[in-house]
Amino acid sequence: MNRILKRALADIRDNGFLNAITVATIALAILISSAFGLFFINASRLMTLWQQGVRVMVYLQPEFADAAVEDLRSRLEKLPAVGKAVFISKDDGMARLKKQLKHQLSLLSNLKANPLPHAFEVQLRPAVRDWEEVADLAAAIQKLAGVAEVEYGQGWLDRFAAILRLFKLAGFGMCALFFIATVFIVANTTRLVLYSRREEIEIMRLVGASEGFIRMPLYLEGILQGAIGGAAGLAGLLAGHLYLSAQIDPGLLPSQFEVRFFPPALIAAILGGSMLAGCLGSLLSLRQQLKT
Amino acid sequence: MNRILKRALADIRDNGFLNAITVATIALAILISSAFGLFFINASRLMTLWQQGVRVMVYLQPEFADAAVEDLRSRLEKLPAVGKAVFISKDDGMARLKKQLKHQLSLLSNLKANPLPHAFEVQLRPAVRDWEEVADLAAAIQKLAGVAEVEYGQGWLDRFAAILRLFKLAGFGMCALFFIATVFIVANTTRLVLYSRREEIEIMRLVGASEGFIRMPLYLEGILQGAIGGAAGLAGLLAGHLYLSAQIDPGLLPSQFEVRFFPPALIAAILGGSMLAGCLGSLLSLRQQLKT
Amino acid sequence: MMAPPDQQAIIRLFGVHRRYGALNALTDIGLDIFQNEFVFITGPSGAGKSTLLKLLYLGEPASEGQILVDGLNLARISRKRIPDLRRRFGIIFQNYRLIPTRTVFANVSLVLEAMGQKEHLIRKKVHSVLRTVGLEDRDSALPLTLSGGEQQRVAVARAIVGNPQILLADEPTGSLDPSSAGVIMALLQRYHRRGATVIIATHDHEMIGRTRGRVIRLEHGRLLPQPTADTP
Amino acid sequence: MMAPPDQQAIIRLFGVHRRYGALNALTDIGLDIFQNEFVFITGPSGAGKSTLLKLLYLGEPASEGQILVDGLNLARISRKRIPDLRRRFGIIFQNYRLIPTRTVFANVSLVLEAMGQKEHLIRKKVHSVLRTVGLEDRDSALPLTLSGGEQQRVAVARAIVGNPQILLADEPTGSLDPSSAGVIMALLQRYHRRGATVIIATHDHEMIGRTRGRVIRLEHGRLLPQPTADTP
Ligand SMILES: Nc1ncnc2c1ncn2[C@@H]1O[C@H](COP(=O)(O)OP(=O)(O)OP(=O)(O)O)[C@@H](O)[C@H]1O
Ligand SMILES: Nc1ncnc2c1ncn2[C@@H]1O[C@H](COP(=O)(O)OP(=O)(O)OP(=O)(O)O)[C@@H](O)[C@H]1O
Ligand SMILES: [Mg+2]
Ligand SMILES: [Mg+2]
Repeated sequence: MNRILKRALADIRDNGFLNAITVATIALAILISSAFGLFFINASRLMTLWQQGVRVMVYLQPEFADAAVEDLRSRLEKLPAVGKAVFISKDDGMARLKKQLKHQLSLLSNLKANPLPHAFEVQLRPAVRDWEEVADLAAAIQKLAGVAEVEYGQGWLDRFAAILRLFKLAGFGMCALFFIATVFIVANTTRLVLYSRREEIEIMRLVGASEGFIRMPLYLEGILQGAIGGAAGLAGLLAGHLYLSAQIDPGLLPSQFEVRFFPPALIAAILGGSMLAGCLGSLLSLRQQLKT
Repeated sequence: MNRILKRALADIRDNGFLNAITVATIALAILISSAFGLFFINASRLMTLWQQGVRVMVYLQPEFADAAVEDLRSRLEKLPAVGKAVFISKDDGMARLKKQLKHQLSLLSNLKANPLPHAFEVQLRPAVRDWEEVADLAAAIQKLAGVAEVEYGQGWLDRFAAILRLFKLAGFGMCALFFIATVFIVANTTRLVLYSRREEIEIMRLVGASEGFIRMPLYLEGILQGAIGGAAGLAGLLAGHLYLSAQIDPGLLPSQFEVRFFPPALIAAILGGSMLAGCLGSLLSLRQQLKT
Repeated sequence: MMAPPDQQAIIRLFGVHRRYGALNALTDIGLDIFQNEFVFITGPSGAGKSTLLKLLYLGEPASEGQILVDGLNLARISRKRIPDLRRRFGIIFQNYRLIPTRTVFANVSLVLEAMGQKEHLIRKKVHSVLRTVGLEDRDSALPLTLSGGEQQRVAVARAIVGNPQILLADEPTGSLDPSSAGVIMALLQRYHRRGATVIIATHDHEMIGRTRGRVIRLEHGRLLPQPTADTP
Repeated sequence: MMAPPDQQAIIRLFGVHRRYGALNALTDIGLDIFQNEFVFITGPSGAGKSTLLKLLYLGEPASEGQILVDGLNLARISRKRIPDLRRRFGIIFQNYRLIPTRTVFANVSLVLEAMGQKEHLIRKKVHSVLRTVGLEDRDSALPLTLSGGEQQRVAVARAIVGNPQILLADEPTGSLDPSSAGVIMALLQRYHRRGATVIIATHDHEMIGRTRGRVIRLEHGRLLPQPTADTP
């Protein structure tokens, strides 16, 4: 193994130009596909967060006793999907309504008593992703004692959810496409390199080198190139990411949201993919050369 | 010229493998960068349309005479930013309000008379893109006789606009990055190919061929490869686009919206870029070979 | 040096043909080459000398006929055994076939590395063989920076460094001046005396005249009837 | 064939050196070669024969000294004029340097195409020159499918097809059997009689002996004092 590594390194040194080009191509290909991946991941996290910003309003029965409020709150907050439940008394509700209906205030001026019910505004946990989960939650809340009605999902949010689904669909499709294309580009590059070295490989075969002896260092080289190119691509992306994140006015984004880089596991996966792609190209190329 | 083309074609035939790999790499690189471009263009068109879906509500003064409605409508519709103005009488308004306040209906049950004003719902022209234009329009409407108040831009839409701006910023940046990376990948591939053909080029120089004689067919070859690869990449994208567009449930999208392919000018620009990239790689490679 | 009948044939060809499309490079070759023979293959340009050598190390397959090398039937050998076969040979190719991106040292040591020999042994052997061909001071040069004759000597060094059983030399002195050629021929003869079988394809009638060995003549891909054997 | 003093020197070297790092491939070469001379350059392997030829067609620059070719000072020539210079030469390279991806025909016609000649003329000339070297039926073969001697003959064909003023031949018959070599030498002599200057680097003393011409000897990069000129 040590010997193979040594030969691979000597080979990289002897073929400087080819290696530089290969690594640069891998870096660029990884950069663009993972730039999209990163963009997509952040955008969809942002949108999910938005969707989670959806409150579920729980209206209580008119005869609900003020004393039971704390009890209901704790029962709400015990539900797994619920993050926080904020009590909104009938007076708070009226204040909000007045703000909301500022052009129809005359409506409210004739009222003698406040006809609004008490309510809870329920915020969801970040883990809640699907509309169906929200619906399930609403059904569960509906069954609690003292609850008159549960309201969630305004019209625009429904529309938003549909678009989010579409966005995610296209995004996942494109992520897959991009990574496949990257693998092919990297593999093509390695094939080109080994094509330009086919005479050398042929000579090694003629002097009695076994396939393993010939291929192992080349595979290792492909893996090293994939690792270096992939790391360079990711480093470039990280730099761009840090620069751009610093440019973003934090006021534009929901406060819970921060633009994030890939988690370590994904970074490892990308590097692994890039190493595999480098090796794959060598494999295809050497197979092809054997056939002719 | 005819001769150069002939030599370029003969050369493509004689170097089948190299050409196939080059064209495939160009096709893939163009495919991924223009896939992102297309995605971005459609997504941002969709979001713009959404933003444009924003209505401007125009509340009229209580003493506004029913007879003057048509006059005001025509004055509204003469404003350049306005697409259509829909009259909403105080009764229509009450009906909408009842639907909106279904949990607070008791509020409305005590009303003796309808206290709501007449209103116009103003829809904007598709050309209106910016938030500022909407604000300008609102100011203009405010000045019209009989208008009590103009309302637009609910909170969530403001937030949405900010995110849209961010999305567009990231999107344009990435489009640029992707196309630059594509140019480099294509150029790298051409360089690799000419590297593996440097002996041949050296021989041509030694037998007295001028630089022009050597280079012209190679440049032309790069251009042809760029054209074919670019066209193949775009064709693949178009196929994917048609397939995916057919998959999308039209109910999910605003009715005015249809997923579109690139306009012809952009297609031409992408092909041009890809041809240029193919040629650029040859140029760099031949320059470099002269130096050594 | 007609081999005595009790000696073992290390290479046997039976009715071997090699065709390239319509072109018959070799036609119906039947031939035995014995252990420790010294054989010249000669004939005009395009006669099939190099092709005949290529068939022996499976540089190309025969179109028809049987070839046995040290008992191995080349038509039946599995792809995995080919390196084994080739290690029995040391080959000096007509166009040298040195690896242009590797130094002289690396080109020669490649053979021993492929055999899995120890690094310090490799270094010793390679330096010794480079000294024999007169290139001890060019070990770190790239092949393309060498003169034609120097490249040819590197090819000779690579062929003998692994101490092969059979040496195939395709025009091994074509680029050499008479005195260097003499040195190389002396080297090949010494190698032969150590027990190896040596097969040389050459045009150089002078060299053939000066050296003891069986002469096989090819013309248009056919063996010419052998002249009376010139026994040592 | 020492040139008469009134004849014009087409190639002149003054104090030319060529160094590769510490290695002196050529040292202080002063030499005149006259129009229509037939010159042999000889010397042992690594003496600097190929290097000397390379300097003439600017395959490499001299490290020091002046070289004039037909009045052109090679040290001062602009990059754009180099193709012009090279078209005065027909060159047979020691390692042939054929383009492996192009057919024999395309390899030879390249020279004429680069000169901008008409297609039908090119076809006629190439076929005629391939006939002269005995390869008329291999015009659509790729170089690597040719035997060594056949490749060398393609190289000869390519060198003469453009009808150059000066022919540089580096070991032009090294891979050829005596009879093919004779054909090629006769060709070069015919070419010389048509008025060209011919410079041949070779080890083949037999060939030198058989042919009239000036012999220039190199050793370790230095010119040896010329023996008494063997005038025709
Ligand atoms: N791969 C190939 N494809 C087609 N023809 C070939 C191939 N290899 C050899 N030939 C032809 O077979 C014939 C014999 O070739 P070979 O190389 O054996 O000749 P040779 O005797 O070695 O000649 P030389 O002395 O010139 O090296 C030649 O005519 C050659 O053109
Ligand atoms: N590019 C180069 N870099 C370093 N050394 C070189 C280079 N080219 C030639 N040499 C060295 O210069 C010397 C002369 O080489 P040259 O090719 O001129 O020899 P030659 O007389 O043609 O020999 P041969 O008969 O073997 O072809 C040799 O020792 C060679 O190794
Ligand atoms: Mg041969
Ligand atoms: Mg030489």
